[in-house]
Formats: sequence, C-alpha cells, structure tokens
Amino acid sequence: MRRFSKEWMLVGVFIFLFALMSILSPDKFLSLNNLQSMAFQLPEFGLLSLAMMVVIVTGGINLSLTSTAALSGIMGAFALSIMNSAGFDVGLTIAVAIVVSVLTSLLCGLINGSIISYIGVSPILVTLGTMTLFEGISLNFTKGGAISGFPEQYYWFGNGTILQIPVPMIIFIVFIVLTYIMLEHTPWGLCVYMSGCNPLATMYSGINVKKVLLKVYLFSALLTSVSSVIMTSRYNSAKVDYGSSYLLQSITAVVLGGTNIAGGYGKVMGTVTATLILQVLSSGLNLLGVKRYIVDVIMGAILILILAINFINSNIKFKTKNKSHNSDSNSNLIVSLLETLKIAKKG
Amino acid sequence: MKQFFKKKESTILCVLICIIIIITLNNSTFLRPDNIIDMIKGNTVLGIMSMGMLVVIITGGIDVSVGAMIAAITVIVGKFMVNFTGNVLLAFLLASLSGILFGLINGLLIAKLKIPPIVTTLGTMSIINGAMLYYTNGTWINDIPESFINFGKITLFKVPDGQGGTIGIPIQILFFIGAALITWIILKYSIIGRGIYAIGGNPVSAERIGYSLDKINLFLYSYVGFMAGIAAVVHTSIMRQVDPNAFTGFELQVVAAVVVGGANILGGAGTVFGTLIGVFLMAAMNNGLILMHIPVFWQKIVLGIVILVAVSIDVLQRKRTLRKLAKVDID
Amino acid sequence: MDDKFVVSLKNVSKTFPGAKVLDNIQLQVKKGEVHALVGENGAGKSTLIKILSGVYQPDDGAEIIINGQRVRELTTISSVRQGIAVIYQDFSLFPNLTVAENIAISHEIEEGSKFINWSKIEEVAKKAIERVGGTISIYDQLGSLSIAKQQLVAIARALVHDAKMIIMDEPTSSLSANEVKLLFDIIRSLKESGISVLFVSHKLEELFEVSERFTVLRDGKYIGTYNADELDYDKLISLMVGRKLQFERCTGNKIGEPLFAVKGLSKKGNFKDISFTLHKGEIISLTGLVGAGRTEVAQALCGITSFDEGKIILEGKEIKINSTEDAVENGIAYVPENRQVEGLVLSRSVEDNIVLTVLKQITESKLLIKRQRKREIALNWIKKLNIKPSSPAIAAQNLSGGNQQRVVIAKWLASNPKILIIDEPTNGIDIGAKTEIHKLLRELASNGMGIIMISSELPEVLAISDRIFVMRKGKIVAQFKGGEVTQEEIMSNAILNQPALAK
Amino acid sequence: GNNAKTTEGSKTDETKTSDTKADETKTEDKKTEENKKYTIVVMPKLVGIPYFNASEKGALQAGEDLGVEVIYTGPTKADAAEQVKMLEDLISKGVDCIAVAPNDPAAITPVLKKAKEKGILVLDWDTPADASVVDLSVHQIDDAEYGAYQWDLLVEAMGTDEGEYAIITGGLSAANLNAWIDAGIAHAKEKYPNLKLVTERIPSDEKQQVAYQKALELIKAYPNLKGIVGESTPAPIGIAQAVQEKGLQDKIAVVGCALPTDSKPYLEDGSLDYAILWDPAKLGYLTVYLAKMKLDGKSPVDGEEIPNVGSIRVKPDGKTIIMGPPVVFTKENAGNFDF
Ligand SMILES: Nc1ncnc2c1ncn2[C@@H]1O[C@H](COP(=O)(O)OP(=O)(O)OP(=O)(O)O)[C@@H](O)[C@H]1O
Ligand SMILES: Nc1ncnc2c1ncn2[C@@H]1O[C@H](COP(=O)(O)OP(=O)(O)OP(=O)(O)O)[C@@H](O)[C@H]1O
Ligand SMILES: [Mg+2]
Ligand SMILES: [Mg+2]
Repeated sequence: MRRFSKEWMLVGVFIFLFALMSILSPDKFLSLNNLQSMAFQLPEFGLLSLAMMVVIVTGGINLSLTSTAALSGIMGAFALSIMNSAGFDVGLTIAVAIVVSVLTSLLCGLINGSIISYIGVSPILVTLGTMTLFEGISLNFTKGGAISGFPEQYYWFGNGTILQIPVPMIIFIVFIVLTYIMLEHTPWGLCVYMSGCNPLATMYSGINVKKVLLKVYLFSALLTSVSSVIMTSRYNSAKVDYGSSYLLQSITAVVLGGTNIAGGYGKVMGTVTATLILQVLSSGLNLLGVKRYIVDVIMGAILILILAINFINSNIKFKTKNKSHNSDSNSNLIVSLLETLKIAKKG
Repeated sequence: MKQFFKKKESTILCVLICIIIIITLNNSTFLRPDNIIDMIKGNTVLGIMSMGMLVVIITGGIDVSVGAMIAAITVIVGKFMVNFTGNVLLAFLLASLSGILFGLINGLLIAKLKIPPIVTTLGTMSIINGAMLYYTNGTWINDIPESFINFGKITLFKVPDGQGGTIGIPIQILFFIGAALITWIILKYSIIGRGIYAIGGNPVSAERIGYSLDKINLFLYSYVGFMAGIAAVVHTSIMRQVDPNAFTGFELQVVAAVVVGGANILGGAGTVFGTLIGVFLMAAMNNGLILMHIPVFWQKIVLGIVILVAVSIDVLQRKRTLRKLAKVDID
Repeated sequence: MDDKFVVSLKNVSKTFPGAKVLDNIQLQVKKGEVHALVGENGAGKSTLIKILSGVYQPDDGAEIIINGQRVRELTTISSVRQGIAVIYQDFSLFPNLTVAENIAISHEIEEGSKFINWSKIEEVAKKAIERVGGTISIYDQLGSLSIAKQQLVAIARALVHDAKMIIMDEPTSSLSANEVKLLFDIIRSLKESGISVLFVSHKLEELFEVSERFTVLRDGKYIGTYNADELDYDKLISLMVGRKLQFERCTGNKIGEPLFAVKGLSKKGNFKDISFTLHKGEIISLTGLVGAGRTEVAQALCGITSFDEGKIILEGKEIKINSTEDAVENGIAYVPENRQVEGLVLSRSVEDNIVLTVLKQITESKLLIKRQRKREIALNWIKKLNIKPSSPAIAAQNLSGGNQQRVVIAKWLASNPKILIIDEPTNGIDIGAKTEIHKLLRELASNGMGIIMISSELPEVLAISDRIFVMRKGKIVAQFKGGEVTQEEIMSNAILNQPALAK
Repeated sequence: GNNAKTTEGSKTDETKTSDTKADETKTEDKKTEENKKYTIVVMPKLVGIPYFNASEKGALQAGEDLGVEVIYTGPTKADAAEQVKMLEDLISKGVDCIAVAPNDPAAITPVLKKAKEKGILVLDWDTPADASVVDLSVHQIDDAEYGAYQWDLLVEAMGTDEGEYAIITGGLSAANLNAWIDAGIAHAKEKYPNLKLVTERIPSDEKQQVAYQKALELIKAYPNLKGIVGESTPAPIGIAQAVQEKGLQDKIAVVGCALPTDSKPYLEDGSLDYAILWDPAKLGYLTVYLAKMKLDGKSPVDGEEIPNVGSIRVKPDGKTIIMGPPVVFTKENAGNFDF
C-alpha cells in the first residue's frame, strides 16, 4: 500500500493546487481558453519527462534528451521544407517528415543505448558526450538558424483540436497509456524494473539485460521524437535550442513524480501527475502575474516540500504501525526515527 | 590503492596527452607558457568548483546548485564591495560564509529529510537563482572598487612567455592550486576524507564503524558551498564585473569535468588528480579547437566524439584487464 | 552485578513494523569463553547481534550490562569503545577501499584522531592479516578479492580492536577447511588471552569443535543456555527446530541415459580440461577448496562468462552457450552462490523474482503479462517449497536467508530445467532447511533432472551425491562414487599436490 | 530611483492579485469609467539582462505617461518554447495588445496567430516576427544598416580596410545577431574586399567570461588579427578585457554592441573602440507608445515626432517602424548615459 500512497499524495497536491488557482483567479484559470492552452503546453514537456523517466528507472539518466529532440525535429523539418517546396503531396510530405523525425531520434537512442549497454559506459558519461555531439550535428546542419516553411497541414499536430481537445494532448494520452502498458504490463517492463534494481541478478536469470536496456533507450527516443514532432508543429519551425530548458525540468518532474533516481522504481502515473503539477503552477502563477523569478522560487520550494511531505508521511505511517515492507534505506530510516522517538520520549 | 587508481586514470591521461600532441602539432602556440597560463586562468573557477563537486560525487551525491550558488555569491559580494569596502579579505570571508550557509541548507535537507541530493539541489538551485534574479533583475554590478580589481591583477613570479617576454602567474591560479591541495589533503589524510570514500562504497557499513552520515553530509555540502564562495570571488577578480546570469548551465560543465576525470557517479571512487585531468581535458579541447582553426560548427561534434571515445576506451580497457585477470592459478 | 560476564542481556525484545523479531531474549557471555548462538534461519541471531553492536536499538525494558556496567544506550561507536567487535554476516566492508584501510579505518576512528597516519594504518593492517594467516596484499582493493578473502579481511578487522568480545556472525560460511582451521586457532588464542567470542554458525560440527556454551533461539524466543557437555548433536537440533533431524545419505536413483556432457573445457586463468558426463536423475558434486575454480566452470556452463576451448553436449548434440538466455533456452539453470547479489532482486517482490525465468509462460500472445497466471505460478512454488512468509507480494529482502534461497530455487524450478547447477546451495542455511533442500534436490533428480552441485561442505556432498568430482587449482583431480569415499579422502585430494588414488 | 519604481510596480501587481473581490470590482469600475485602460504586454526575449531591463524602464515609463497598464514579462531563458508558453498564458489572461521580441520568429507565429484570432493587437519589437502576423513592427534600427555601420566603424578603428578580423557572437542561433552579422559580412564583401574574416562567428553563450576566453584564444590562433566584432552586449566587454590584459589596445580594434555603463572602463583605455547601440529605454517607450496609438485606431506616419523618443521612420509597407540611427558610445560620451 505504501507504494501507492506516494503517487496518490501527488494527485492530492495537484488537486489542491488546481483548486487554489481556481479560487485565486476563477474567471481566468478555469476558462476554457486557459484549460485548453495548458493542454497545449503540457504534452511536449510531458512526453520528454516520460522519456527521461524510463531511463531513470534503469538507474541511468539521459542528458542528451533535449538535443535528441532538437536534432530529430531539425531532420524532420528539413524533410518537410524540402519536400514542401519541391511540391510533393502534402500527406506524403508529412508522413515522410514524421518518419524521418522518428528514425533520427531512434538512431540517437541506438547510439546512446548501444554504448551504454554493450560497451558498458555509465549513462551520464555517454549522454554527456552525445548531448554535445547531437547539438554539434544540429548546429552543423542549421548553422544555428531555424528551419521553417512547413505545409499548413502540419500545423495540426501541435495546434489542432478535436472536440475542443488539443491534438497534442490526445497524442500525449495515447503515449501515456502506451508507456504505462509497456512498463507495467509487459515482460519487457518487468525486466526494466528488475534490472533497474539489480542488473546482475536479472542477467543471471536468463534475461538479456543488454537488450532490455537498449530497448529502453530506443523507447525513450521514440517518446522524444513524438515530443519533437509536437514541438516543431507548435513552433512551426525547428532550431537547435528549442526546448533546451526542458532538460533539468524533466529530471525535476521525474523525481517529483516519485521515481527513484537510483533506478528500480518509478510509475507513469507519478511522472504524469508531476508534470501536471508543474504546468498548473506555471500557468496559474503566470495568470496571477507573479514574476517569473518568483515562479522559479516557488517551483523549487514545492519540489523540496513535496519530498519532505513524503518523508514525514512515511513516518506517520510508521507511528501507526501499519504493516509495510520497506526498502533497506527506509528501514534504516525507521531505525533512526525510532531512536529520535525514543529520545523524545525520554526528554 | 595507488596502483588501482593510477590505472583508472591512466586512460584518460593518455587521451589528454594525445589531444595535447595533436593540438601542438597543428599549432605550437598551444604549449606556449602564456597560452597555458591563460587557459588555466580561464578555467580556475571550473577547477575550484570541480574540487567541491568531486567530494560529493565520491559519496554518491551530486550538487547541481553550484552554478546558482556562485552566481548568488558574486552578487552578494559585489553588492557588499560596492556599498561598503573593497577589502579583499572581507570579500573572501563574506563569500565563504555565504557559501557555507547555502551549503548547510543543502546539507541539512539531505541529511535530515533524506531527500536525494539531486532533488534537493535541483530545488535549491531554482530557489537561489530565482531569488537572486528577483533581487538583481539581472543587472550587472559595474563599480567594483579599484582595490579589489588591483588584487585580481596581481601576478607572481615571472616566467618566460615563449615569445621573448615574460609573463606572471596570475594570483587566481594560486587559489585553484590551493583548492586542489586542500581537497587532496582532506581526501587522503583526514578521517572524514576516508569517511567520504567509505560512504560512497558502503554507507551502511560506514555507519556501523562509527561514521555519522548526517555529519559527513553537512560537512560535504558546506564544503561545496565554501568552494563556491572562493570560486565566486576568484571569478569576480577575473571579470571585474558581476553578471548575475554568468553561471547558467555551469553545473553540467562541472559534473562533466569530474566524471570525465574518472570519478564514479555512483560513488566510491574519484581522485583530485583525475579531476584535474578532467578539467584540463575540457579546457584543452575548448582552447585547442580554436587554435587548430576548426570551424565553429564542427567544434561540438569533435568535443562530443572525443568524450565518447575517451570514456569508451577507458571502459573497454578496464574490461580487458578484468577479463585477462587470472582467477585461479592453474598448475 | 555479576562480574563474570562480559556481556549480559536480559529482556531484550525487538519489534520491526509488523513483526516482533526478538521476544524477551537473554544472553550471557562469560569472560574468555566461546559462546555459540544458534537457531534456525530467521530465529533472530543477526538481529540480536545488531542490538549488541548498536546498529539497532532494542524495545523499551531491555537490560544491557557490559563489563558489569549497565548501559543505557548503545551506539555503533560506543559499542566499539566498550570493546565489542563484530564480524557481520554481510561483512560490512568497503569494496572501493584497500584491504589496509578496511582493516584499520575503524581503529583510527575509535581512537578519535582527525587525520590519518598511513604508516600506522599499514602496520596495523599487516599485523592483522598476518594473524589470520592470509596471503592477501594489504594494498589490494577489497572489491577485487574473492568472497573468501574478503571474509578473512572482515575477521582481521575485528582482531584489530582491543576487543573484550568478538562477535562472529557466520564467519565460516565461505571459508575453506584450511581457513576454518586457522580461524579456530585464532579463536583459541583469543580465548587464552581472555577475550570472549560469540559465534554464529549453521555448521554444527564447527560449533561443537570450539564452543563451550550454547544459547539457543527459536522464532525470536529464548530457549535456553547450555554447556557443551550437556548437549549432543541430536539434542541441539531438537532444541533449535523442535524436532529431530539428521543428514541421512539418500540412496541414488536409477540413473538414466547421458544428459549433458562437458569435454575439455578450458579457460585461461580459470580452469583447464574439465570433462564429465551428467546422466538423467543423477546428482554430481563439484567439491574442493574455495577458489578451486568451481564457480568459474559453472558460470561458463550457463553463459555468464565465456570459455576458450571445449565442447558442451546436451542430449547428444553440441550446443553453443553465449549468454544466460541461451542457457535458459537449453534448460540449464544456475543457482548462484551469492543469492543477495546474483540470485535475487532484493527490493522486488517474491512473485516478480520467481516469474523472471518464465516470462513467456505468463504472457498472453507474447505481449502482455497475465497477472493471474503470474500469481498462480508464484503461489504454486511458494507452497511447493514452503516459503515463508507465504505472501507473494512481500519484498525478497524481508525474507530470512533460508527462505531467500528457496525463492532462488523456486525461480529456477519454475523454468522446468533439464539441468540444475547449484552453487553452495546451503551456504548460511540452517540445518532444518538444509535437509529440506537436500530432499528437494533428491526428489528433483528422481524426476529425471540432472543436478550439478558445487559445495565445500563435505557432509553434504557425501550425503546426496551419486558421483563426486574434486577440483584443485582449476582442474578435476579426482573422481569418486558417492557412498564409497570418506571426508578425509576428499580432503586429501583437494589439498594435496600429488595425484589421488581414484577409486 | 528607477529600481524603486520597479519594485513598486510589482508590489501593486501583487496586491492586486491577492486582493479581494471588492477591489477588483473597483478596478473594473474604473475601467468602465475611463473606458480605455488598455493592458499592453511587452515581452522581451528574456528578462533579467541589462539590455532588456533598460527597455523595461522605458516601457513602464510610457505606461505611466499614457495611462495604460503595461505588463513587462518574459522567460528567464532565451528559449522559444518558454516564450510560447508564456504568450499562451497571457492570451488566456485576456490582454489588449501583445508586443513581443521573439527569440525565434517562426516559433511564435502559431501563437501570435492565435492571439490575433482572439482579437489581440500584435506587435513585434527589437527583433522582427513573421511579418504576416504582426500589425506593427517596431525596429530600433534597420538590420542591414546597423550591420553595415558596425563594419564601417570596425574599419575606422582598425585604421585600414584590409587585414584579418573575427566575430564573437552571443549565440549561434540568435536570429537578430545573425542578421546583423550577415549584413555586415555582405557589406564588407562589397566595400572592403580585402577585409578577411578568419573563421566562422564564435559563440559566447551570452557570457562575458566565455567571450573573454574565446578572444584570448582567437588572438593566439590568429596572430595577425586586427579587429574583433562582438555582438550581444556581454561579448564586446569580454573581448575588450582580453585585449586590455594582453596590452593589445593599439593592435586590435574592438567594436560591437554594448551598453555604455558596462563598457566605460574599456572605452577609456581604448581596449574597446566603439560600442554601438541605441537607447533600449527609448525602444521600450516607443513600443508602448505605438501600441497605444494603434489601439486608439491611429497609425504612425513617416517622420512623426514621438515624445521622449524623437522622430521615427516608417517604411513604405506602413507597418515597419524604425526608431532611428544607433548611438555610438565612445570614451568621450559614455559617461552621459545611465544604462
Ligand atoms: N529490518 C527488518 N524489518 C523487518 N523484519 C526484519 C528486519 N530485519 C530482519 N527481519 C526479520 O527478523 C527475523 C530475524 O532475522 P535475522 O536476520 O536476525 O535471522 P538470523 O537468525 O540471523 O537468520 P539467518 O541464519 O538466516 O541469518 C527474520 O524473520 C527477518 O525476516
Ligand atoms: N579479481 C580477482 N583478483 C584476484 N583473484 C581473484 C579475483 N577474483 C577471484 N579471485 C580468486 O579466484 C579464485 C576463484 O574464486 P571462486 O570463489 O570463484 O572459486 P570457486 O572454486 O568457485 O570457489 P567457491 O565456489 O567454493 O566459492 C579465488 O581464489 C579468488 O581469490
Ligand atoms: Mg543471520
Ligand atoms: Mg565459488
């Protein structure tokens, strides 16, 4: 039960913040307009956070996330603008562009994944290298400029709506469900979690851990490419630094979502809720006209606060002697807590 | 141990030497004393901060708030100097104190609330940076007192600059050397230093033999803050102006230098020597690419590939020695 | 207070969330005695030790008297200062530090110095290593040592302290006969110099060899303290488990046709010229000293490491095994010797651990996991192997050693292997569980499975093997039929350098 | 004095947001009373850099003078994605006019279109957005002219129109910097064919420290270097510092766009020859002024005299406004400015 509570507490925080913002600026925050615009903004970042999460669950990290997204967007954008100006059929152009985007991203994922799993270099080092490398390639292709000149119809992916629901949101939901199923309902997902906890024992059990890991980076790359398609469509262009500020933000969202930074634990629901929280905060505070810097301060404080609440929460649980199965560190924690409780009692 | 760590750093050292040779063959200016001195001076802030980052990384932690801390401290010290005095000693004192204070906050959160270091410092990064920018609105501080600027211009013993003239060693480099030395002594000769390695290797056992994780964490993150303070003053003494935005994205550079230098991001391993190699590798790459006249659009590609190749060779090398290692002595 | 006792514990209880692990325990260790603490897996021995060493705090009401003085609160450091040194079951060493540092660091801390005196560290470490008779270089990194050597280091570390009592939690679990002998010599010399030893082991012969008094725990409860002469083997067992148990030689089954053969397997620096044939329904043992290269052979056979030369033949056909995946596909299962690291994903549930080898069986149309099927399989094996607690959702790390081992075995049996390679199957497992595992192995063999058991524990080897291979320095040096050989014969082959008289 | 004003402004902002309904109705009443208290958003590429701080002052001043509410806000990083998000939130908030300095023109086209659909007046300032979506385009200067002017001054400072020079820019992907540089290079190709650019423009991440280091490296990599152009405000300062340290004031000419207060110490000893910029405060003022004018249904005309700004030029398309020629800051006049 304890494991669920972390995620549900986040949901609680989300509801609280949502309600708070609604009360503070009822006419604006709850307007269809604002809800829609939040739903337009969330997906690109949400997808990147999911992409980061699957990697963090294996105990890795992907610093090349945003530069992969940029490179993939730029390649897709090239395809779009070249074929568009050459007068190809629009449907074909868009299809080719998306395929190019996805393939570029998968290639990036393949490079990351194979060096990490088959050579065995630690993820932070590999992605540090590829982050620079992909950015360099993007720069070399674009010379720093933006690629634009897309067909009108491409605009739809990032800006269209179906029954008032933004298209990117629909895409996002599809991929949330896909990621959820992949991680929590397939053998591959089980292997991801198992090897995130203990790759050696997983390998000893006859699982090809390297393949599992490679697939994680490929899956992460897939999510990245979807995000990049949405971004290029929303910004109607592609450029080397689009979304560069998402890198640390996505790590923030993932850890806020309860994922263990050391690997082995992390739920789709947690990460998605965390991105929702960040979105509501940023839009809500913007609507209230709070200075951007103060928004940063509040975000940082919320991050620490939520994790602190998590900590206190698990302590209260302990006091009421709920049956729980703690991880090693938690049991240490409980021991130390016991001590403090004891001291408190004596004193 | 000596042998083991030497082995761990030897690959990256070889890569550094190769790069130096390649650059020098292309442009002999690279090894000219004035270039070397400029290069080190330009990277003192990175170097000093890497020493702080090294100790946390050895314990398996990380501090991504370093950029925000340095920026905030440059502002604090800058404002102080503009409004009160350009006394160098006071500047260092104030900087160290504010750095230690920032670090203590990180340390307390990590030790007492058991929030993972990366999360804590992501949070404090955002808070410190936001608060500092709210306060300054990004405005530069220009009127740094003359006395402090003069301090920044001090050079020590002249050495030939390779062009017939002489060049002095800038005072900033001394601080870099000092930071490296102190860190080395702490890691090598102090009980707490061994505790840092012990925690990185096996935190549960470290507690069992009597180390207090909380105390060490408090010390560690304060130490990082202290280094940030020193780095901030050194930076201001070089730039003579304070730009509150000068350190965005700096944390990644620091982490990069430390991990490329062979420190294990999971904790347990890392040396001052290795980190120095990491810093020099980054510095040499940045410097050398321009000296070699490599077009700017290729520079990141080259840098990325060098990092990938360096770390891959390192791992392959270690794997091979491990495979060759005889486990059983057969008659 | 009674000055006879170094340590006297009374009314010690310990409650973990959800479980009372110790219930009113008492323990009194006399000065200069070797005191055995015995009990089945999960009886609470390690927990009691952790209380003594200050790692855990007991529940209220406990009375702890050390050296005649009542102690209010024990912390790790005050425990060391009171003269209690511990060799933990999991060693508690630092893999990233050198042997010298591992041995001497805690000494320095205890002395309260702020800086390190390297020459002193080396001196202290050297002395300690000499004392345990090791040939270990103090400059080696601990992580690069074998488990056996690490254990020696852990022992050496405990000796450094100016201890009044040394607690050893299963110190012999991965030591070879020679090293055990050495350890006992050390224990005797400690005793002579007035130092008490609290000794935990599941190897009863060892206990009787050195211990003077026994304290028996069962299910967290205190059963009693006995002098060695009051006890014999059977009585001790019945006190521990509440019933009678004994290693009985299980007679061999009808042995079927050849199942699996290894021909001329060699790997530089690991093993050489390994050849043997395993038949259906047969249990063969690979025995020898720790470090003879048995684990290396097993790992090569199941794709964890590679080999340079040789053939592996399964049911008459040569097979290639390049990965653990290949091994599983060919029906080869390997239960590794270090279950905490290699055998289990400790923080995941028992269920997840068990189904890891049978992912195909629990997926529907190769895509999604069928939760119900997964649960069924797990429950089935939990029941079959009597794993306790029987909840499939509990994390593996919360099980005691013996039950953890059962989970590993369950995982492999679930995959329905043709060949089971099992490395030190009963290492750190209590006598009751041991016999059950032996029975289980026998039963599996009688159903036609071929079993290769790697074990350093000779009584066990003698009890269940059909054939016994002795390895020494990477080679098979002797081969015996089960039941036709004595411990002494095997030992002499494992140790000596002259060719053995094979029967 | 100005700082105090900003804090004051934000304070009123905050009180308003946290105020009770009564207050809000009061403001609303006021609004109907005056009937035309416009809300104008002025969004820079990013907040918290000196240049855009200066323009904030001007914009807020104009708001005060003209009786309109000016919201000056922008992302904390020069990231197009962040800018789009903020624009979306502001559209939800409901404003009368958005004037934006795009980090990337193409990226904000969709969101600007959305704004127009909602009936919001759309302007660009500082950096042009997609011409088809804006109602007015406020330029401090004509990009091509500005680039050419910088290169002319470079040649003047070098004292010769032949020799090697290099460029250090803020970032490779900054559209307006690229436009100036491209214009400058094109101009040089025509007018000074013997001027040789030694390497591609070098990025400095908008940091003085990086520009300083890159300049040192350039000086060594190209020993015959006679001039360096620095684009983006921190760059010329960093370059000048490098030149000063190496004592090359007389050998290497440095020009670029920089704020006068920052560049003063370097202008004084000649390590920085010319800083060329306009008054960002005026640009902010002009933007708000024109926005108000447009909201009132009027259009600016060529040569019109704007209070506190001066006369402006209007391009033939009727919607591109140019504030006027840049100011050149030198050792003599740098002290007269306060930005
Ligand atoms: N931190 C903990 N939280 C909950 N239960 C625990 C914890 N540590 C141990 N236990 C439980 O306490 C019981 C006693 O464990 P302990 O390790 O003391 O047994 P042991 O006698 O040393 O067994 P073994 O011989 O297998 O080592 C076991 O049932 C175990 O599952
Ligand atoms: N990295 C290493 N460096 C040096 N020696 C090593 C290393 N790893 C293992 N050894 C040595 O190799 C030998 C083989 O160890 P291992 O425990 O695998 O043998 P084994 O015959 O399987 O023993 P057992 O199964 O009884 O534990 C040991 O002597 C060990 O000390
Ligand atoms: Mg135990
Ligand atoms: Mg072995």
